[in-house]
Amino acid sequence: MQITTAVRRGVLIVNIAGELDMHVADEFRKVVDDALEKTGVTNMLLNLEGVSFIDSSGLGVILGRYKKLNLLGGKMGAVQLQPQVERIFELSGLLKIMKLYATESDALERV
Amino acid sequence: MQITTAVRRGVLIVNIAGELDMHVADEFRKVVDDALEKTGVTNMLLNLEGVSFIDSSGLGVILGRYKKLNLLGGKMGAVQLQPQVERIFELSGLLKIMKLYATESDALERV
Amino acid sequence: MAIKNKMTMSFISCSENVGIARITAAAFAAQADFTLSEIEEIKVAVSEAISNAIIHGYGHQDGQIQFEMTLYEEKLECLIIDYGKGIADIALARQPAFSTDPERMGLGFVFMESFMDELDVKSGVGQGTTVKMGKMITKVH
Amino acid sequence: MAIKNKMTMSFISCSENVGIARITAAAFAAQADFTLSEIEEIKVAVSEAISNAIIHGYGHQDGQIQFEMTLYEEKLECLIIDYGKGIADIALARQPAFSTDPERMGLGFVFMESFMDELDVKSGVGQGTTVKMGKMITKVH
Ligand SMILES: Nc1ncnc2c1ncn2[C@@H]1O[C@H](COP(=O)(O)OP(=O)(O)O)[C@@H](O)[C@H]1O
Ligand SMILES: Nc1ncnc2c1ncn2[C@@H]1O[C@H](COP(=O)(O)OP(=O)(O)O)[C@@H](O)[C@H]1O
Repeated sequence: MQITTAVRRGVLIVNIAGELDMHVADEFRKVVDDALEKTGVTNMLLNLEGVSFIDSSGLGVILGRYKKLNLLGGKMGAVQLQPQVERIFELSGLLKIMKLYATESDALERV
Repeated sequence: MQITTAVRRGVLIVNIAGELDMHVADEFRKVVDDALEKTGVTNMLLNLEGVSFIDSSGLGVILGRYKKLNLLGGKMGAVQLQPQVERIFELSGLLKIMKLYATESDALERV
Repeated sequence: MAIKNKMTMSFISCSENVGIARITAAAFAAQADFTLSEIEEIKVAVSEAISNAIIHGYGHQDGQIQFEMTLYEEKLECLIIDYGKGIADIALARQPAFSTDPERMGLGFVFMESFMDELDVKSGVGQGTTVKMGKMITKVH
Repeated sequence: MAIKNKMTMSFISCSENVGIARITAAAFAAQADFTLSEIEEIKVAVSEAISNAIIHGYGHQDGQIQFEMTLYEEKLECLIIDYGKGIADIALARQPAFSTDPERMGLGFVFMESFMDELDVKSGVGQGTTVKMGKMITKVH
């Protein structure tokens, strides 16, 4: 897994590539939590273009970050989901609480 | 494995994609031998652009076709080898008897 | 049912092996007439069952996991076996959103059930867990 | 030498499984600090050893093959075991261009030797063959 973070227009953009399973879940959580703490930002956008696989362990970390931001009044969205990843999001019910956007700039304009 | 054959300028062009190991060796042999018989052509050019893996079983079939054509006075060449495939060709000594070309048209001009 | 192919893997319960087993499962499934999206489904189901063995069965401690794949004419069967702590109440464990770990979503069995055609769980406390999943091969594409 | 990871596969001797084992070997090797070209080398060596078990060990008849991978700090070890017909003269069999099959090139052992750092063959006529190969992990990239 590769993960990079950046802040644009007050939103933490998290770019992940690889397979989001239990093996990488801890590192993913750590990197995102560190970045949230360091930047003090409360809105987050996941770019999942490079994520070719996700299971319930990967979803769990995403939901955990969502809950954390929610407590702080922040929002979370995701862009560029591959079809199999979107299907997992849908099945899990995560789409009821989290918005999907087509592109990063699209998301930044609407968040 | 996918394999297609065509005749251009009196040369049988064989296009292979996939992993050339013992599992596909028999089919590869059969398709090529059928095409040689049907067309009566004695010069052959292998386009290996789509071959991501080859081992001694794959090489064996290629050498077998070379020997067959050689008896008929024909020639054999190959184009567009991926680096790992070229390395196997080199190690096996096959490059001493078979020419490599950069592109199909290049090969057709020189054969 | 005649067996067309069979492969058994056995590995230590570390998280690296979830991905390796998943890749092997995809390669094994690819010899049958599954669509790409069906292979993705098999990968998720296998990933959930093996992750459960590591997380719940062995509590992230050292243990051995066995993963069997059998290909029949009309279906693929996967068996995931651990010799860990076992499940006290299988019906409860299989309920959506149920998890004994507050950090987890309780979706593992939901995904296994959604993505496979058959799911059978056998378990005994202190004796480990065996998850059997079957996916039918539909030859209509 | 402490074991970092270990995986054992056992499968029937059909040619489909050569590719599946190769993919698994590549995924297993990828967790170590191997370059892509080193992983290609491992794939070829594993492919040769397993093909030999199917072709020579079992003469294309039904049999069982065991494939073990062990990752140590400084090397990857692969064991390929068959319970087939065995090799009468190992030194002769390992010679370049030697093959008991006129259709084959006799390059299997040559490739195993070229692409791995260690090769050890144990065999008994009627008792099967065990090929052990090691590849060192050089941390210099
Ligand atoms: N292999 C196993 N060994 C022991 N307990 C298990 C095993 N698999 C599942 N369980 C139990 O079943 C519960 C539900 O599993 P699951 O639906 O996969 O959700 P989750 O993994 O998110 O907890 C787990 O929380 C655990 O208590
Ligand atoms: N697993 C095996 N069981 C029995 N014989 C084997 C086995 N592996 C190799 N051999 C013998 O060693 C010879 C040389 O093997 P190899 O170098 O791989 O070349 P090839 O496979 O092209 O014959 C084979 O022809 C065969 O007689």
